[in-house]
Amino acid sequence: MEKTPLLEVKNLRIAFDQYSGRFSKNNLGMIRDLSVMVREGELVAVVGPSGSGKSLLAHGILGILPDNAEIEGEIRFRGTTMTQRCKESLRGNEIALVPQNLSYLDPLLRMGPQLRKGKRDAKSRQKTREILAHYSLNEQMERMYPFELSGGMTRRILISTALIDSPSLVIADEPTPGLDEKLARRVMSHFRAIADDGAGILLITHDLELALEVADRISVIYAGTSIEDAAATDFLHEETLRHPYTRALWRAMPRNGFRVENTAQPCVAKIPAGCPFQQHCAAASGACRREIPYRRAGEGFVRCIHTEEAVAAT
Amino acid sequence: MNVQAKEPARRPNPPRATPRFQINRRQFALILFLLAVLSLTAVAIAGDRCASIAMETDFTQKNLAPCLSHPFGTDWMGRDMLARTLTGLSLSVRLGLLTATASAAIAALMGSAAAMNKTLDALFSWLIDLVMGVPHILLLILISFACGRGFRGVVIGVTLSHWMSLARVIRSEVLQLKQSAYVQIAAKLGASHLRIVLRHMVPNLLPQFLVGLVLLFPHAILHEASITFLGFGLPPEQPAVGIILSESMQYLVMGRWWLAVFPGLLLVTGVLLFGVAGNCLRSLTNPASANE
Amino acid sequence: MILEAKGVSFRYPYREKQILNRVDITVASGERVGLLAPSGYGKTTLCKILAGFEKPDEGTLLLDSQPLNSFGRYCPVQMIWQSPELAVNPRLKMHRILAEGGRVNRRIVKKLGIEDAWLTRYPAELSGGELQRFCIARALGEDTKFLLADEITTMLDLITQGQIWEFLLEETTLRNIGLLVISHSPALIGAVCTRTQAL
Amino acid sequence: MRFVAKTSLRMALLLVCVSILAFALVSASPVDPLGANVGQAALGSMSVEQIAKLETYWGVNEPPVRRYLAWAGDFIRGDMGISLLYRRNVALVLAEKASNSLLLMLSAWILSGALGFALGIAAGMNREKTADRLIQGYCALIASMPVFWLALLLLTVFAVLLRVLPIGLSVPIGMESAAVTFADRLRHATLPALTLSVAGIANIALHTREKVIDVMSSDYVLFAMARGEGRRSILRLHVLRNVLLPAVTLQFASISEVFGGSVLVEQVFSYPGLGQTAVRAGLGGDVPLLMGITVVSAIIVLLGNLAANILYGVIDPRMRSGRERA
Repeated sequence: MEKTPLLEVKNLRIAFDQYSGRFSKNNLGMIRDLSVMVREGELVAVVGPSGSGKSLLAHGILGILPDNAEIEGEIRFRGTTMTQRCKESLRGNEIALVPQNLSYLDPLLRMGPQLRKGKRDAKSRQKTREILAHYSLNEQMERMYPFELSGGMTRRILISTALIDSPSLVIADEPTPGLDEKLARRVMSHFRAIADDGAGILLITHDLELALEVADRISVIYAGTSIEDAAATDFLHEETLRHPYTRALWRAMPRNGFRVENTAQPCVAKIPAGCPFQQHCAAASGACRREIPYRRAGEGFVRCIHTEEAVAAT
Repeated sequence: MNVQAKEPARRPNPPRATPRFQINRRQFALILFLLAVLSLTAVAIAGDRCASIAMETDFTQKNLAPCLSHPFGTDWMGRDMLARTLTGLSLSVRLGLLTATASAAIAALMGSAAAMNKTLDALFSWLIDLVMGVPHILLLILISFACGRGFRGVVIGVTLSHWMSLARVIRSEVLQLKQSAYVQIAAKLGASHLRIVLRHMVPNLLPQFLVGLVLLFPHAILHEASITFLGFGLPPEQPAVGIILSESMQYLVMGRWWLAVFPGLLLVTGVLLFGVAGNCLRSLTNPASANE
Repeated sequence: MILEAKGVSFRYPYREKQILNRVDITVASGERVGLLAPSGYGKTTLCKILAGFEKPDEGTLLLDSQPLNSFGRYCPVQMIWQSPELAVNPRLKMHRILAEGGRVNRRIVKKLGIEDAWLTRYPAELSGGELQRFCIARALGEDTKFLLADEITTMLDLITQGQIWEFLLEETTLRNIGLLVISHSPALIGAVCTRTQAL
Repeated sequence: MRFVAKTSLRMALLLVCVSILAFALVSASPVDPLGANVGQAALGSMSVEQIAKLETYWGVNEPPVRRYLAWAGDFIRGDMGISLLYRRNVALVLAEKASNSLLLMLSAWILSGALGFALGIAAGMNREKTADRLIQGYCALIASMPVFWLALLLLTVFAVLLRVLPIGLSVPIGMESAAVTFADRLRHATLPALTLSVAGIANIALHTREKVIDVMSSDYVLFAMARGEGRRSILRLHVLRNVLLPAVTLQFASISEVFGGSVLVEQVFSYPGLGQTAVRAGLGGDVPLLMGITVVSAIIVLLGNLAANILYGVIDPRMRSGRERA
């Protein structure tokens, strides 16, 4: 009934050792409890406020976290648990990353070899030409250095870097910051097209409005914790959303009236136990301070004890 | 610490070291810094105290290899090499203090002046290129020659030939600060010139300047020793490390290796200590890991 | 009061591209003007010129028919920058950064949702959204007559965005401050501004 | 092309300024050229006319500006004056000494550059591991060591204790210059060149290490890892590419250091090169020779800087197009 799960992330936790005072250190959990799933041909957007640890999710899946990071939880690809070695063998062929901006390209390497990762064989050359043609970029592009690219070209090139490997999972990390609306929409449509061709896409963004236009499902993160996973269609009405933070997010969208309430995330060192949103939630009670499971609700998931489904279950 | 990272969130920057050593790294740096400063002070004082012993000649005790009563041996006039070396090193440390401080002061002045005015800036970069155009040692020889050699020549030479790189750092730092949004905003918010300098410029420059100053010491000391070794620096009657090593040359062939090895070793240790102190200071004031 | 720029042209030294070419713009007190243009059209540069950070190559900039620098040291036209991280001195604690704006009204601090605990922290310990609140509070000193908002919420999540705009609408109406809003989001400008101008 | 011409012009102007500076310095010297070269005793026994004749020869009574112009005019015509110590034309003395030094400096420059670069790469790629710590320790030690002391140590070990290499000079003592073979010269240059190389490695290695670490922590290497590139591919494709240019540039800019080191090393090994001659000229008050050496070494240093600037300006694609646009 459902398409096969391509990527499953369960109860992911990523923490850092960092200096908190001039001479003392502590361990900070940037991602506390994150779960997300991507199926084949599906475009899932992971949406959350700034500083909710979204980019770390991408780095965690690809195994490129810095040395002082600790990672716990389970990441499965096509049903098998991914070890660091497994990540290393999968990245760059089964799983590809679309980076944020130009700084992710080697400034002294021409685009052709850069796209092919230095390979020189005829097959990779052919593939490069095909992909450039697909994004209506001409062959002269191969001779260019990154700094010579214009804004629109850059976006297409960054996406091309991922497609050269024909991956089955594409992770896009904030692919549209600072772009004007027209260009951002076009980038999003490229991702939709890739998903329609059968690959799974994990889109990491803070732009909910843009994500809603192309995504199949939205996974909402707050203070490093997954709080809701819902179909994009659930965002048509406030009532079909389950978590109070998601609802606040919905009300804040310009098209839904731009109404706002204080939802500032607690500082990472001071996130309360239980629901991270309890400080701003009208319905918060003592029970919210206990551990709250991420449970199935309709087509998606939610981490709240106040939703109707949850109430009905108890 | 920078936990609620800026958007676009990327890898949190500092610290990148391996976790094993991290717990104590900061404290370790502080302790090391204090130790280095302490031992250098000790050398400076000890050397001053042994100045008279260093000059004592005793021909019954000449050319002794290292032994218990003379750990560094004695020279052809029976002078105790440990005392001579300590006195020499103490002189080096104090000379280094004097010249490095003077040089750093020049650097601060030149660097900030260049950052404030375009004409001065052109002049400044020309001057740097000019001074760097002559090989360092040759410049020292020329200045020493101009001053008729001796103590004055060394001090002036070392002072005038070490300010360039720090001045460049200060210049670019001041330029960057001047361009920075927060300094410009402060001006629009009505802050006076003095207030901007005191509140925004100085606190940002001071750590850089101090680190630069401490890291000037080793260079100053080494160049003082070198120029003295060549015969342009301090007069031969002075127990300076350069003199000691220069004198040792003629006895090396006779196998009196201790005359060169120990004094040099002590000098290297002293210079290393300054380097350690500077690097510790740098890691303590490093903006990438400071203030959190 | 009226803030007006007439025939403003600008290009950065050593760069060929003319960033601004004879641009006219007027903002009156109490007005909220939206400036809508794609990236790279010199919106930020225009903002910097209006706030006196840059001098135009040609054209004039007048506030009530007088040059901007005739209003004393505190500039009555204040700009809020796109990235708050760059707009604050990383070595100052937040309460001192706030104090840079002179006497900042308690009401403003409260309304912006600035928590007391934030005041004793350094900028690196706050998120972009939190920092931006400080920058806004700082720019709203007693003598501020015009406020220029250059993409001030682009990098922020929807809820923080909404909060900030709600506050700005209320405050500028209360004090009859003229507001220039720069954004590439038509939805935002439509929701906030009384008038739009294209560049 | 215009860039190269502009840079060259600047270097030429700098050279003129260097010569003025050097001339000002030697002119300011209280060392009396007559006293230093003829000797006080000889001077005392001379007649007033003789002294006056010598004074005109040394140009004692002329204003410094006139003296400088006269010197510069001669210099451009290829006449650098007569060395007081060697009683020969300065140009000839310099040519002979420079040929000795060239062997020394060039081999040390290339060796230290290549080794330093390799060590820097090794250290940067193995950051915080044993190899890195060893290399860093070595560099810190060498950087804290006076070059002449290192020379003394090597001399003691290899020439005095082990007796495998000669103590000094560029040729065996007492041998006819015709009988000196290239192998002899090589043997005598080995220790000084080794000392210079060992000392020169630290700077380039530390600099390269910093650059490698910068590159390795850059977004584009992170992305390369995300694309499944292995360490070898990252080294070949990204690290070498981004590190080589700054390293070569630094090496060209550090010719001044090599020269400075050679002055000290030649002194220790009594190697008759430019460096030792500079010391003798300085100690002996040989103004024409000192001026000659200063200008020649400034030419070498400035050519190095020129090469560094051109390398950066011509090779780096970003600089290239930045200039075209400017």
